[in-house]
Amino acid sequence: MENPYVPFLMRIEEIIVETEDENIKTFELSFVGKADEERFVYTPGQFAEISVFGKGEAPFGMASTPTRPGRLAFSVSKIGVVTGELHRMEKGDVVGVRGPLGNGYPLESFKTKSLVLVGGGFGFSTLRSLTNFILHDSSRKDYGHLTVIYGARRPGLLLYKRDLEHWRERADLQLHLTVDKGENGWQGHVGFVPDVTRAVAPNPRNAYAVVCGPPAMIHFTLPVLKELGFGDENIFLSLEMRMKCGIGKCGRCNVGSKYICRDGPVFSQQELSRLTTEAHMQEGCTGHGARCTEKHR
Amino acid sequence: MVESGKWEPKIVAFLCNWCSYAGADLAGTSRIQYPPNVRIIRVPCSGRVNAFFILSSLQKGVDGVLVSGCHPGECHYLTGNYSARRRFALLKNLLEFAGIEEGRVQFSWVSASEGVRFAKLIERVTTRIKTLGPSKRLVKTPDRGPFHAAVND
Amino acid sequence: MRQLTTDIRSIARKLLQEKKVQVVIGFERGSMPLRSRPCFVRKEEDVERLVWDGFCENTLAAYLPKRKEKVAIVAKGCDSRAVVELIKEKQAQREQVILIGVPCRGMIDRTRVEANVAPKRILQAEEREDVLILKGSDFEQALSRSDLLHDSCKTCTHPNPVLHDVLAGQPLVEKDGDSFSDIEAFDAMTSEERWAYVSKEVDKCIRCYACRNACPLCYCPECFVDASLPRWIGKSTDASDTTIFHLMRAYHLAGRCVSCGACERACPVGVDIRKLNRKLQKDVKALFGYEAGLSLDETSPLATFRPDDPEHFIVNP
Amino acid sequence: MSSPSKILRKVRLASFLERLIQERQVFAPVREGEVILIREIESPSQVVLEYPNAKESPKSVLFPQRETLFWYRAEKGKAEVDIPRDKEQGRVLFGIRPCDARGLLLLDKVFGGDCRDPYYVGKRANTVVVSLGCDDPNPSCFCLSMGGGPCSKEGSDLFLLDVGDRYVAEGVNEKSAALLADETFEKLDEETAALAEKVKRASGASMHPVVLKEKLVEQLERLFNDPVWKDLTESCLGCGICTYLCPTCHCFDLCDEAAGTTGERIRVWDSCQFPLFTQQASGFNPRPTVKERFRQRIMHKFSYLPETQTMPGCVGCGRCVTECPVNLDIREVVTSLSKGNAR
Repeated sequence: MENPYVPFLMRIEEIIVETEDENIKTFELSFVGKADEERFVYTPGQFAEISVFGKGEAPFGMASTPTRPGRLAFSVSKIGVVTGELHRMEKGDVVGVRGPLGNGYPLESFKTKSLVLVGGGFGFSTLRSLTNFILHDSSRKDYGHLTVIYGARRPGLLLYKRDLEHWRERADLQLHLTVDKGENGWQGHVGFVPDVTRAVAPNPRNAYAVVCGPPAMIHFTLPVLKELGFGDENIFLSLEMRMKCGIGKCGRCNVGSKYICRDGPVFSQQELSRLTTEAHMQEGCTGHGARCTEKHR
Repeated sequence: MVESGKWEPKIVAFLCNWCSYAGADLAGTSRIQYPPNVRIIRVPCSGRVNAFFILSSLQKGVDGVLVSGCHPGECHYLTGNYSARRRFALLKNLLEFAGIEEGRVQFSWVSASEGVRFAKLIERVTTRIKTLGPSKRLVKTPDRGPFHAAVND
Repeated sequence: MRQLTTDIRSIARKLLQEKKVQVVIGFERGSMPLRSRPCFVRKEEDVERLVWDGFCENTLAAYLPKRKEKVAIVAKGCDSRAVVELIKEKQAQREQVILIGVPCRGMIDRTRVEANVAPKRILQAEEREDVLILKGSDFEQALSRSDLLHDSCKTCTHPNPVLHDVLAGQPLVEKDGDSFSDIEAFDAMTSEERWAYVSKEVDKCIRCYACRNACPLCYCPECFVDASLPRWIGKSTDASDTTIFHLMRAYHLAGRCVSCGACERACPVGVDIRKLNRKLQKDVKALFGYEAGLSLDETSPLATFRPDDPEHFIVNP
Repeated sequence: MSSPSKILRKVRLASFLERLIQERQVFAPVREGEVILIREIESPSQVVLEYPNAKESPKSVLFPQRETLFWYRAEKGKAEVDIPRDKEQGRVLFGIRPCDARGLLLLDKVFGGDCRDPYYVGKRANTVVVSLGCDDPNPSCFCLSMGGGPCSKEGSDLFLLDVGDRYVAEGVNEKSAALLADETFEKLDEETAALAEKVKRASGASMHPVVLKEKLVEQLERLFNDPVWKDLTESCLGCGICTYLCPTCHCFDLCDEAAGTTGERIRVWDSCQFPLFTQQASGFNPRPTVKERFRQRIMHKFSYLPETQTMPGCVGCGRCVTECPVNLDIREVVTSLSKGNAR
């Protein structure tokens, strides 16, 4: 019987330090087993559980595009036990990977439509995968106008700087970068992502919006998109919940009758509104994102 | 560790940086012989020794734990060893009450000038633990399936 | 018992009327025979829910840490001692808490009652002085109350609240000091026997943490069990990890535990939890002459020291 | 498809169990101290069948509190993984109550489905469930209100009913055929059959219908943000008793235990009542207090599972009612919610 809990092995080929505070690194992994590579067919927006043997597992969205075979890329922010160990690893080290997990972005319904990708901070990795996928020669013609709005706190915290250069030179992509606090030499926007989205005012006709980032950013971006005329069925979100098994069994990421890991992480705003109001908590609107490990009160 | 086939206990010693560690250092520089079974871990003060250090050591298969600090009144931080003394009194009683053999966990005061006394202390602690034999209680014995052989390398 | 119920209700009504407190934490009748449970009364008309009987076994002080509102707690002797410790440890201010003291004749252990009449089903229980009258569909039986008490209540030496703002009922005659004879007997066994006993008890534990969550003095926001940097012990019911959990929880309560017995009453699988706590309680009394929760101005034993503290255990080569 | 009912005399039960123990692992209720638990037995004398219900549910046999998913050895640049194999020798869950058997039904759905859990499904496939009907339910039992019943055969392979000096054995499916073939079973006579019907009818009577469940699912949706939850959960201590003793609770955690270069990934029970269950690395916790966590347990059992698994996540065994240290009674909670008002 197929065992969904046992990871296959991948080797670290390249490590790119993405941010000036060295808190986020992107790991390029290659498949140790050929058979695993053939089986690993994924779409942008899906994620995988990375195993650091002895420390545990953690979920990461694929930052690489499926159009580039043989390699998977994951951006890892150094924040806990597993990520701490990953940041200590070097080229040639081996990790376990389980996946692809989750549903990924609905590429079929995106076809022939314009796309507005709104990303913030660390949540941009799956949007990078989606952008590179769409820009690839084999699929660019299937999609309409592409607008990417990506923000971070400071210029030094923007991920994938090389991609951003390539994208800036592309004519068929409107790139808007923003930072909360500008610095000298910074030409992009200065301001929060929701305000920049309102300024850019992408045309909602025949268009889908995809929002991925910290709950607070989602919470303030959604009303802007609705203001601009994007309907609930045209806005997609990638939700963030604590995950462990990734296959809808362990109960951790259960919101309403859905499991974020298996039925998501990508949901349309329409699907979310049908779930219990707890689903909206995912958009950070609990008001008190309590840093609270209160054991019983 | 077991060269001559005879079991040699592994003992962990938490020595306070200002007195006991200096005492051990003095024993070394004065070429005083004492049993090699002790792995010394330097801590700022005996007051810094968290009960988990002791219990985690026993859990990982260490055969004995020694905690040594400055004599009361000589603590570099003035009261570190005073509060440690109260804690260790209770902890030692609790562990022995729960069934950890008397002598597995020992506490002492050694000052920076007591190199000879440090060596005698280690001598005494090691023989005491040798009489107790390998530590079996509290040890976490993981079953590693086919990789079991590599467990204690 | 009935007089105490009416006393508590009138005190609670007055406190709520005069807006002295926003909530009165007391006991109400449970949903099953032989059960009373905590209840939170905020409105005057709900005061009628408050009752007092031999099954008010929860330690209501567990609801005090981190609570912002002004609160009245119906407090037995052990509850009041727990509140004293909580106030000393800055988990609540004295003026924030109004203690409705209730001298306590000891709470009844329902598993002992049920074992006494098993397999017959108890539908109703009534207390009269020192007798508990049990009624079932086809039987009626009277049992002597004092044999059915919880272990913690049998050795209790402080039935009268040490701290209270108002007292319901009359203070009781207090027995002399707790002899810890059970602890001495256990201490007399060999270390193999003691280890075998502790291992057998720990083997029952399913790590549900009811003992920790029911304990009024276990209020750490992040318990060492949940810590991951470093991860002190494993999350499974492995014997070594679980033994360390119970040892360290008892050790973290040294000089603080008021021996209310809430941990043992909450445990679903009957682990003898208090044996470790009572050993520490005995040692703290013997070594430092301190008993937890008796006075607001006596510093906790591990928060202070004396130059001439005992050091018989120090190895002197 | 179910084989004809037979009789098993109580005097011959020991010899039947003796034979069973030779070829399989037999788990049955045994007394340990004052507590009845489901444990593997070496001899029939250990079995206790006059018992309201075990303290822990038999889910721990198929979904144990600690289970090794795989062992590994990992060094610089290479790693190996190995998966433990389950014992071929089958298991028998003997003498468990109908509510617990029904609990296994829900676990089958959760661990089965499209992405199957090989550990649970593997064990469940070679396990025969022999359930024992209830003739004297506890005051805390409410299986009738949850779609089950003291004589329900759901989730069971062989159903025994105590009719005095013998049991009436009904084979529910072909898995019980091998057991029923044992020579200790005798043909069912008319008189015993009639007696069995009488006992079945009487068994439900003593259990007063407790829980109004009809309009529950819609009420729960509407009441999600209702302040009633604050009052309902204020006394909850946030411990894990209700989820760990529950026959249908199945949430778990995955973690590694390692020493040196070798280690293992284990699965351990977890509870939605614990704060770390949903605590995110950023510090944000969508369910920061006891209110949200208690609500999740009720919503998951009575709203989400009926929608995704077509049966509620509660079989009415009453363990969380009797064992809750503050007597938070799920029947009262569900009843008041389906009426749409506070307790």
